[in-house]
Order: sequence, then structure tokens, then C-alpha cells
Amino acid sequence: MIDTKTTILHQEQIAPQIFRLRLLSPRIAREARPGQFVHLRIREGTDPLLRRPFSIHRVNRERGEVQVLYQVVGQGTRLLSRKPVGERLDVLGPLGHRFEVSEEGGGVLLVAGGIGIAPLVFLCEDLLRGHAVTALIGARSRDGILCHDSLRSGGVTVHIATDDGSLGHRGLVTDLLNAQLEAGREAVYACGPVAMLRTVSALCRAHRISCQISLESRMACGLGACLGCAVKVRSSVPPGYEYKRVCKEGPVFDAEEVIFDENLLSGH
Amino acid sequence: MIDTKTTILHQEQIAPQIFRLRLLSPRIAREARPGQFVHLRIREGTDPLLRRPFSIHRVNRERGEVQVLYQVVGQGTRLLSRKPVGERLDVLGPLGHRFEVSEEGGGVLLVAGGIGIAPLVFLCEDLLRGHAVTALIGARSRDGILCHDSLRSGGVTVHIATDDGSLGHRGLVTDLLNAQLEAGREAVYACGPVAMLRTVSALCRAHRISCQISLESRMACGLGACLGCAVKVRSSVPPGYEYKRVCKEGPVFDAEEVIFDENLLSGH
Amino acid sequence: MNTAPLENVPLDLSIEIGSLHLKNPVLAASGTFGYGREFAKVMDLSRLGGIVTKAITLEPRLGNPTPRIVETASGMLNSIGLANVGVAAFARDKMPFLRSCGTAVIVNVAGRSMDEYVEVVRRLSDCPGIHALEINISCPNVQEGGLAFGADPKVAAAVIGAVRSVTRLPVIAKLTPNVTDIVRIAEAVQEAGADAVSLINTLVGMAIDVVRRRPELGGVTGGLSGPAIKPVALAMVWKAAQAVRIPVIGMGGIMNAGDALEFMLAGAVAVQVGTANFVDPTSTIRIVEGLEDTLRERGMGSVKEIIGALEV
Amino acid sequence: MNTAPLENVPLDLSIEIGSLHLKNPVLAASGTFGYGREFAKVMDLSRLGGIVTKAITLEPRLGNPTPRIVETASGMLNSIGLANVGVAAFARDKMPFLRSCGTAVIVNVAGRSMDEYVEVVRRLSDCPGIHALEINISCPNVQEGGLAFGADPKVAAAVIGAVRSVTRLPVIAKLTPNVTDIVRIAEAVQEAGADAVSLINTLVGMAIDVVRRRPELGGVTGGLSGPAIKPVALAMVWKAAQAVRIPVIGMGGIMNAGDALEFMLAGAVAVQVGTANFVDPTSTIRIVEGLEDTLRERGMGSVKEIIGALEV
Ligand SMILES: Cc1cc2nc3c(=O)[nH]c(=O)nc-3n(C[C@H](O)[C@H](O)[C@H](O)COP(=O)(O)OP(=O)(O)OC[C@H]3O[C@@H](n4cnc5c(N)ncnc54)[C@H](O)[C@@H]3O)c2cc1C
Ligand SMILES: Cc1cc2nc3c(=O)[nH]c(=O)nc-3n(C[C@H](O)[C@H](O)[C@H](O)COP(=O)(O)OP(=O)(O)OC[C@H]3O[C@@H](n4cnc5c(N)ncnc54)[C@H](O)[C@@H]3O)c2cc1C
Ligand SMILES: Cc1cc2nc3c(=O)[nH]c(=O)nc-3n(C[C@H](O)[C@H](O)[C@H](O)COP(=O)(O)O)c2cc1C
Ligand SMILES: Cc1cc2nc3c(=O)[nH]c(=O)nc-3n(C[C@H](O)[C@H](O)[C@H](O)COP(=O)(O)O)c2cc1C
Ligand code: FES
Ligand code: FES
Repeated sequence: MIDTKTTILHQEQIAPQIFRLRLLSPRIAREARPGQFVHLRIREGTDPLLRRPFSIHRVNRERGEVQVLYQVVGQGTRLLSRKPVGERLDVLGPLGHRFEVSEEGGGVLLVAGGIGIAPLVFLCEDLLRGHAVTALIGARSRDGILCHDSLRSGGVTVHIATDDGSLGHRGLVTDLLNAQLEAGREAVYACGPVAMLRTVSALCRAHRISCQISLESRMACGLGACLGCAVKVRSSVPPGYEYKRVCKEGPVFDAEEVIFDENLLSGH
Repeated sequence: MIDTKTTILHQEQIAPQIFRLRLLSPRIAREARPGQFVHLRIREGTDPLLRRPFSIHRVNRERGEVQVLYQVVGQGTRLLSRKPVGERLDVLGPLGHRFEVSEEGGGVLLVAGGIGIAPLVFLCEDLLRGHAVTALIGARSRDGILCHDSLRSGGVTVHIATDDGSLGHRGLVTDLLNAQLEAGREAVYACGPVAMLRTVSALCRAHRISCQISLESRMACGLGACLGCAVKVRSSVPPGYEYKRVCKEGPVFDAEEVIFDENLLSGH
Repeated sequence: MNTAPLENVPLDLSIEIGSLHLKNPVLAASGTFGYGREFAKVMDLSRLGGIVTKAITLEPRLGNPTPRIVETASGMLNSIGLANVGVAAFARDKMPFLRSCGTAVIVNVAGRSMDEYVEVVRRLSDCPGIHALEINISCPNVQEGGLAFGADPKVAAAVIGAVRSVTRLPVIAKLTPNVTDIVRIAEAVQEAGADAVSLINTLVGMAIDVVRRRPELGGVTGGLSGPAIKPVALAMVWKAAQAVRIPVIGMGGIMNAGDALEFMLAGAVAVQVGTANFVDPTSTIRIVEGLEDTLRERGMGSVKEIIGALEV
Repeated sequence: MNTAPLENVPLDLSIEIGSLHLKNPVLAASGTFGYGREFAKVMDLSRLGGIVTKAITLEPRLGNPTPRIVETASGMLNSIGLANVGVAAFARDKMPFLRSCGTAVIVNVAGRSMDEYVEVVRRLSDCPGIHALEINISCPNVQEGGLAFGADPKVAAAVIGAVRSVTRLPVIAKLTPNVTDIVRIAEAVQEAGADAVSLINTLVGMAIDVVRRRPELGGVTGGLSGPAIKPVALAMVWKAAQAVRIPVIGMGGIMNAGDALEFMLAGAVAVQVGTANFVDPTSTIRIVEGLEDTLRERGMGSVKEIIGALEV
């Protein structure tokens, strides 16, 4: 991992508030593994001061391209969405820990909430080499359901849920989960809002199915140095918990270890 | 004067580090008088935080256009120079006090150092209605001599001085001044570096010719409220000086009243 | 905060600071709004909760050497000093306009000595149209007095006690953040009879021109204001609001209604807006409108529901 | 500061802090550089003047509840607490790598009690490869101790005196800016035997989530760092450098060589770089290079010519 100047190759809005950014960085494209993230400096100067972390959405190793799929939620992402093609962007990465994929083929399940689909698409590329993949994708309404077409054409079985019923099942994506888990799966991979991850984790535990989740947390360094991105995990020694760094031991965690307390549910 | 959103109509680089910006603001174009300035907000957010003051370089009342001629010297002007056409720019103005122009026609002299030419071009439009205008324009080298062609074609007699002799007289623009003042002038108008203004002021005093100078000072409000832009001027009551506001009583001052002390010479 | 008012339901933005009634909790901060007149061209001053004037002293003062301001990261340093026209000229030349603005007029008072504070307050108390006095025991930009008065609880209490005894106007003690424990100062001035405290004044700061190897400011050090200091101000307001019974007026880096809400949630009954006036001269009005929008969006009838509503 | 080194004339960037010799005056600040390892991937650590470790306490500490950081205007608040592996694990697991870095290792020490400080210092003094100790009497993020030790000159002196008597390593007292007069604290620790002072630690600050009506930080308040605080830090460094005989190490918002020069002109013999490491992990190296360029451009042989060269 080193500090790189990348070039913006392309940027397009693909849904309300959702943008896809393509960056030229042969090294990151080569080294990146599913679940890892990049840490972007939004602009020069001191406002905003800190970098912004984004999952690696896809890579194209031949063309040296890295893709990020992101949602505009505040000042940093708004400024990012206005960047023109050709502009240079300071990127650290790839950072963090990948999703683990077992060598034995078998049926695996992806669960995505909203923009949480971003890292799961990259993971899919790996999984499809030896696994049958089913994806449950949820969002508030059909506008927020992303990447389902490309996953389908890649051979993934996709089920959709929207809060307003505008596409697929009306309700939560986790409503679809029990049926899937009962069918039996080798592993579950999930990314999305914390409340969703909590439900997914609980159901996977009930079904004794291994589950990996990608967590978000406010980050400063992204390198494991500042301890700012800590998340509470179970520990066998008193007081029964410790902190792990989302940027270093994560962002992918075994769902079993994460403590879904009030701080995790309400904060970033 | 009110707060206005203007639109960038055009921006072009006309010399190394020198840019010309055309803004659409019918109201400012209508109200502006030579010597007044506009106060620009460079970008949203808090970096840079404060506005930047620029003299009004020209106006086109029919088209509702206001022009600014500026030099890139730091972060704010660098960011400004990168703004694309069509972008909206938050502008306060016109602000400050105009150059006074006497009704009686007669020969007047302009003295410009570097980017100090900016407000004098607007002034020229007024002066040319009833006065014979001579302009002394100085800069470090020929690249820094601005607007001389358009002044000449407008009917102004132009003399040029450059430090390196690459155009006109080799030396300071003030070297040319004595000869001009001895020829007799109704008034002198000057804008440029403080050291130049000091020499111009001293020579005008020696020749008993009225001289108006445009000063720069760091500004916060631009409206006369913060007292940040103060400049020391003579006063008849003890301690013999007081402060005036460059944004309100200035930026144009009678050269007689300004105290050219160390703080004025070295600071902004 | 950019959305226009949704509907015209009656909203109560008014608040009370002792006997002082404000139509809304947004005040223009001392030293950043002149004597009001400069801003009248860009806004309707009667929509403000109030205007706090530049500090007034007994005699006119010229203020500090130039340069007096320098920009810093998300902030600015000023070393204006207590440049002002003096109490007599203020009452004669500036008050007529202020009285006509249709908003509360709060006069910021400074002095070199206890006697000067008392004398200025006495004279202002005779001047009609003043709604309250803000006693500036916290200016970092004067050699004698200023900061010294506000940094020691005993001295602070002595100044406030002295002015308290010569005026019937509400007395607001303006506190400096350049202290180990602002709560002790707030408690001391409360005991001495202050009707409210306002905080924070600027933090002492400095900037250096590395080419010229000189301080950027004529006054060498200056006072830091603007968004940079907001977190510091908010922590102090929160601590002070928990400790004192009298109302707390919060300020420091407030740029928009969201910032104002942070201070009010932390316990401020009103806010002052300073540096933001330089960035956008209509900031105060935007903040009033933003507070109205927030009340509407959340279905609240009164701004008082927000004050101190932070859940810790 | 972007220009490449002009030529390879020998430049002396070295400085001394008591018996501590540094190859250049640029240190990575405590808590922002981990135990060095994370940054080894992006830079050559041997080019640094030194590394100051995250605070070490006697026992391992988990640190504060989450969220632990929040961005503010040109700054950030952190409420990490003193999360660390404890002195034993530090000496065993972290020191071997640090010893191999080819740069000075300065260990930041914190404690809940005077005894804890003394015990940690005693144990570290037995550990080879440590060049100096920075005694953190200024952390704003712990309930007991921390800030309290650094806010009172007597207590500060007592801690420094106690650790002084149990170690031969150079002792640097790290001061808090959250005090009325930092000069008094600096003088007190000088008398107590500190070899140097370093300042500033973070300013106490707060941020509020107005939608949830809750503090942004799990720890409610936190420490403000970054460019926002640079003017405050610079003023304190300048005042302290004029008042004490021992070397002053300056920090607070240093992002580039220009900022470092400001601190050195104000009297700092060395600087620490903190928050900048999060924005650009190679900040420290860029600053070293920028100082080299400055010396070349101005024809100076040694960085010592800059120290305290401010003309006031
Ligand atoms: C490992 C990781 C991977 C991520 N991947 C993606 C992705 O692929 N696509 C995507 O759209 N978003 C992703 N996020 C979330 C993304 O980082 C935030 O949406 C973004 O930082 C918001 O910045 P802002 O300035 O627009 O928002 P603001 O709310 O203005 O940001 C203020 C501060 O809060 C932090 N912050 C705000 N929201 C989040 C969040 N959800 N997680 C972490 N920090 C936050 C910001 O980084 C910043 O420091 C990821 C976060 C993490 C930690
Ligand atoms: C009344 C007036 C009219 C002006 N007219 C023009 C003009 O027509 N063309 C032009 O090129 N420049 C003009 N200037 C100068 C112009 O305002 C500065 O060059 C500009 O503010 C520099 O901003 P920066 O961020 O690029 O520089 P920085 O040096 O990064 O700015 C840092 C701070 O210093 C202030 N500052 C820096 N230089 C000056 C200066 N010379 N005068 C005042 N403040 C300064 C900035 O406003 C800012 O607050 C004028 C200044 C004044 C006061
Ligand atoms: C240019 C300037 C002048 C000021 N003058 C005064 C003053 O005369 N009296 C006073 O009590 N505070 C004065 N202040 C402090 C402000 O009233 C306010 O306390 C401080 O700036 C913090 O608020 P802000 O960050 O919103 O500006 C001044 C501030 C600035 C920026
Ligand atoms: C995330 C973080 C953790 C910190 N931890 C410590 C610490 O353990 N001990 C200490 O003395 N200072 C600590 N500090 C303070 C820094 O060392 C430094 O004094 C401060 O951040 C100001 O410098 P800066 O603005 O360059 O960051 C920490 C700062 C940050 C941002
Ligand atoms: S973001 Fe710094 S340790 Fe994770
Ligand atoms: S810039 Fe504020 S008074 Fe002139």
C-alpha cells in the first residue's frame, strides 16, 4: 500500500445521489482484494480536512482501473461528485482486510442494503469462480436497487426487496433471509446499514452459518495508527470486550465477534 | 450595495499569473464608479474563509458586465483562476469610495505599477470624457505591462518602464514622473505597490499637484464594520494620526493624508 | 437549512434573558457588526434578535497598529484593539440610528480600570434605547486590563459587582476562553450579580510571515475567531450551562442554523454571530430563518424546546 | 515548498534537546503515528527526526467508547482515550521494531496517578533503544488524572520531579493549552527538572449531532487538533520560548514546512507533526524536505539559524 495520485477516468450518476467513479491506478487495481477500501483526499486545503473511505467496487486489472460506487450524503461526497474527468485524485490503498472466501465451492449468499452493494460486486467476481451465488438486495425504493442487472447477467440469482414495494418484495431485505438460510449456505456476506447487519448476524448465528460483514466507521488515518475507527468486539478476557480497528482488522469482520451496541447502531 | 450571485461569463489568462474575469451583474455594472471594488467569495466552505477584494477593472452597462483583472498571488486567487465559465460567484459590491474627477478638463496623469493598472482603466473611461490623459505604466518586465494597447487606442498617451528594460524605460515607473509633473498636471491618480505610491505622493507634494491613490489592505467585512482594514492617516488632533478604513473611506485616498510608515510598507 | 419556510404557522422564537425580551435568539456579535448601520443596506435589521455593539470605552480609542487581521485555517485573527468613538460620541452619534432599528440594542463595554467600566456603564444607563450591557472582561487585544479582568474569578466578580451596582440594565458578563476553568469564572460573575454570561470571546493566537520573519499582526498576537474555534466554544458553553442558573449566550464560529442549534442544544438560550457576518453579511437572517424551518420541520412551537435538550 | 532540492550542498538539520541529538527537527506526534510500523510502508522512517509513540500506561487500556473522532472545520476532535497495550507489551512487542527504524524513539507516558507515571518511567528506563520520554500531563480524554496533572503548576512540577528522579533519559514535559497561563506551567516543570517542554496537546472541544441531539463523540468532549488550532499553538510556543531556558518543542496544526518554520521562528527547536499524518501519511518527510529547501534557498548552513529568529 502506498500513497498514489490517480486520475479520474470517468464519473457518472447512475441513480439519485449515486455515482460511479473510475480511477486509473494500475497498482491498486493489481493489489486490491474484495472487501478492501481506498481512502480518498477530496480536495486540497483544509476543508474538508480528512480523507473519505470507500470500498473498492470493481477493478479492471488489464486497464489498471479501480471503481468506486458511492452515495452523496454530505459535503465530501458532494464535492467528489462534482470532480471532472481528468482531475488527479490522491488515493491511499488498497487498505484493510478482505472478505475470506473458502476454496470449496458451494452456495453462498450476499446481503446488500443500499450502497452496501458496493464491495459485494467485487466479491462476486471471486465467488463466481467456484460458488453458486445468490444475492438479496434491499433499498428504500427501486431507485436505490443497484447493480442487480449486472449481477444477474454474471450468473447470480438475485432477489430484491424495497421498503415501498416499488421493486421485488415489499419490506426489508432481511425478510427474505430466513428462507435462504433454511435452504442451507456455506457462507453469508453482508454490507449495509448497521441495523440490517445486526439482523443478518443474528439469523446466521441461529442457523449456524458463517457470516462476514463489512462495517463502516469514522476514520482519520485509515492505516491503523490513530485508533479512531474502533469497533467493539467480543473478547474472552475481562471486561468481555475489546476494540478492533475497522481500517486494519476490518472493514470485514466475522459477524460473531461484533457487539451491536447503541454506539455502533447510532454512530459512525 | 447588496449581496449578489453573479455568473462567470468568461475568464482568460492574459499574461503570466494575470487573469481577466467577466461577471454578469447588471446592478453592479450600473452602480459601479471608478475606484470602487467588489468583494468575492472564492468558494463554499471555510477554506478560504474570508472574501477577497478586487478593484472594478471595467464595466459594460449595456451588457450588465463587470470585469476584474487580477494576479494570482496565493490560494484564493489560484482557486479563482480555475473557476469555469457558468459558475456562480457570490459578490458584494460595489464597495468603497470612487476616484474624484474634477469637472474642469485638463491634463491628468495615471501612474500604475503592475496589477495596479486594474482600477485605472475604469477611471480612464471617465477621464477621457473631458481630459487629456497620460499613463505611466511600470512592471518588472514586459510581461507585466498590461492594458497599454487598449489605453493607447482609447487616446491615452502611454509611457512604459520595466525593471529589466524589456519594454520602455529601464528602471522604475517613478523615474518617468518628474518630467511629467514638470509639464504640469491637473491631477495624478496612482495605484500599485506601496513603495511606488510613496514616491508618487512625495513628488506630487513637491510639485503641489493633487494626487489620489488607491490602497490595499487586508479585509474581513469590506463594509466598514470590522475596522480590520485600517490605514494610518494624518490628523490635526493628538497624537497626530488616526485610522481610516480602506473599505469605506478608501480605497481611494488623498495622497496627502496617508502616513507611509513601516506597517503600511511591509504589510497588507 | 436552505429550504424555504414551509407554511406560515405561528412560531415562537422569542426568549428571555432576565428582564430582557428578545424576539429571537440570534444576535450580531460585538465588533463584527459595527454600530449596525453598515448592515442596514443588506438586510432588515428589525428581523434580528439584537445587535451587540463594538466595545465602548470612556474616551475614544484609535486601536492597534496595522495589519490588524490575518486569515487562518477556517478562522481569522484580529488585533483591532478597542478602537471606538468613546461613550459620549457613541451616545450622541450612534445611538439614534440603533434606537431606530427595531431590535434589541446591547452595548459592549470595556475599560482599562474598574473605574472606567463603572463610569461607562453609568453614562450608558442614562442613554435611552439601550436594552442591556455586555461587559467585556475578555478582550485579548489590549495591554492593560481586558483579558486580565476576565481570567481571575475574583477580579471578574469585582468588575461585574461594581457595574451591577450602578445600573438597572441587564448585565451580561462576556467571558474569555483563555482560562483553565471557565466554569469558575461563570460562577463568580453569577454570584456578583450578572444577569447572564456570554461566551466565548476569541482565543489568543498568532501567525508569522516566514519570509519577512515577522508577526503577521501589528499587535503581534490577536484573537482567533470563526469556525475553527466552534468545538472549543461549544464545550465551554455546555460546561457553563450546566453549572450556572443564569442564562448562557453562546458564540464562537457559528456560520449557519445547524451551528446555532448545536449551541442551543448545549444549553445556550441565545447565540451571537460574529465572523460569519464577514463571509456572508446576511448570515444572521439566514440563521433566524433556519431556526424557523427547524421548528416547523420538527413540529415544535417554541425555540425554548431546543435549549439544553442535548442527551448525554 | 514544492520545489525539488536545488543542489546537494551539505545542510545541517540536526538539533540538540539536552543530551538528545536529533538528525532533524521533525518528529511524528504522539497518538498519530501508532508505534511507527503502519507508516513504514509509505516512507523511510530513518529520515525522520524521531517518532513519539502513543501514550503508554502501566496496564493495557481499551480506550474510550465510540465514536472516537469527528471532523470539524480545519480540524478534528478525538476521544481515543489512552488506548494502549501497556508498558510490558510495549517493551516486548513494539520496541523491537522501533529500535530498528534508525530514528530517535521518544515514548509518551501517561498515568492515572503519580505512582503510575513513576512506575512506567522506571520500567521504560530499563528498556534499551529509547531516546527520551515525553510525559503526557495534558491528555484531555481521561476522567482521572490527565488534564488535571498539567493544569496546575504545582501538580505538574510534582509529576515531573518524581519521574526525573527515577530516570536518566531526557524528560520532555508535554503541556496542555487548556490553561490560563501556559508559561507558569512551563516554568514550573523547568524548575522540576524537565529537559524540554513540548506543546501543545489538544484543546478541549465538543461537537453535537443536531438530528440525534447527542454528542458526536462517545466520550462527549474530545481534543481538538489540526490546522484550526495552529494560531493558538503558535502563540503559546512563542510565549513559552521566551520564558524558559530549556528547549521548546512546538506542535499544533503543522501541515507543511511553512508551518514548521513559523514554530521554529517563534522559538521551537523542533516540531511535532500530528493530524497532518492522517491527511498525507508522508507529511513528516515532506516537511523535512521543505526545511532543506528553505535552508538552500536562503543560503543558510544550519536549521539552528531559524530558531527564535522572529523579529517582533
Ligand atoms: C470501510 C468503509 C467503506 C465505505 N464504502 C463506501 C462505499 O463504497 N460507498 C459509499 O457511498 N460510502 C462508503 N462508505 C461511507 C463513506 O465513507 C461516507 O459516506 C463518506 O465518508 C461521507 O462523507 P461526506 O463528507 O459526504 O459526509 P459527512 O457526513 O459530511 O462526513 C463527515 C465525516 O463523517 C464521516 N462519515 C460520514 N458518514 C460515514 C460513514 N457512513 N462511514 C464512515 N465515515 C463516515 C466522514 O468520513 C467525515 O469524516 C464507507 C465507509 C467505510 C468506513
Ligand atoms: C481595495 C482592493 C482592491 C484590490 N484590487 C485588486 C485587483 O484589481 N487585482 C488584483 O490582482 N488584486 C487586487 N487586490 C489585492 C487582492 O485582494 C489580493 O491579491 C488577494 O486578496 C490575494 O488573495 P490570495 O488568497 O490569492 O492570497 P493570500 O496571500 O493567500 O491571501 C491571504 C490573505 O491575505 C489577504 N491579502 C493578500 N494579499 C493582499 C493584498 N494585496 N491586499 C489585500 N489583502 C491581501 C487576502 O485577502 C487573504 O485574506 C486588491 C486589494 C484591495 C484591498
Ligand atoms: C474583528 C473582531 C472584533 C471584535 N471586537 C470585539 C469587541 O469589541 N468586544 C467583544 O466583546 N468581542 C469582540 N470580538 C469577539 C466576538 O464578539 C466574538 O466573541 C468572537 O469573534 C467569537 O465569535 P465568532 O467566531 O462568531 O466570530 C471581536 C471579534 C472580531 C472577529
Ligand atoms: C488521534 C489522536 C491521538 C492522540 N493521542 C495522544 C497521546 O496519546 N498522547 C499525547 O501526548 N498526545 C496525543 N495526541 C495529541 C497530539 O500528539 C498533538 O499534541 C496534537 O494533536 C496537536 O498536534 P496536531 O494539530 O499536529 O495534531 C493525540 C492526537 C490525536 C489527533
Ligand atoms: S482510521 Fe486510524 S486506526 Fe483506523
Ligand atoms: S474590511 Fe471591515 S472595516 Fe474595512
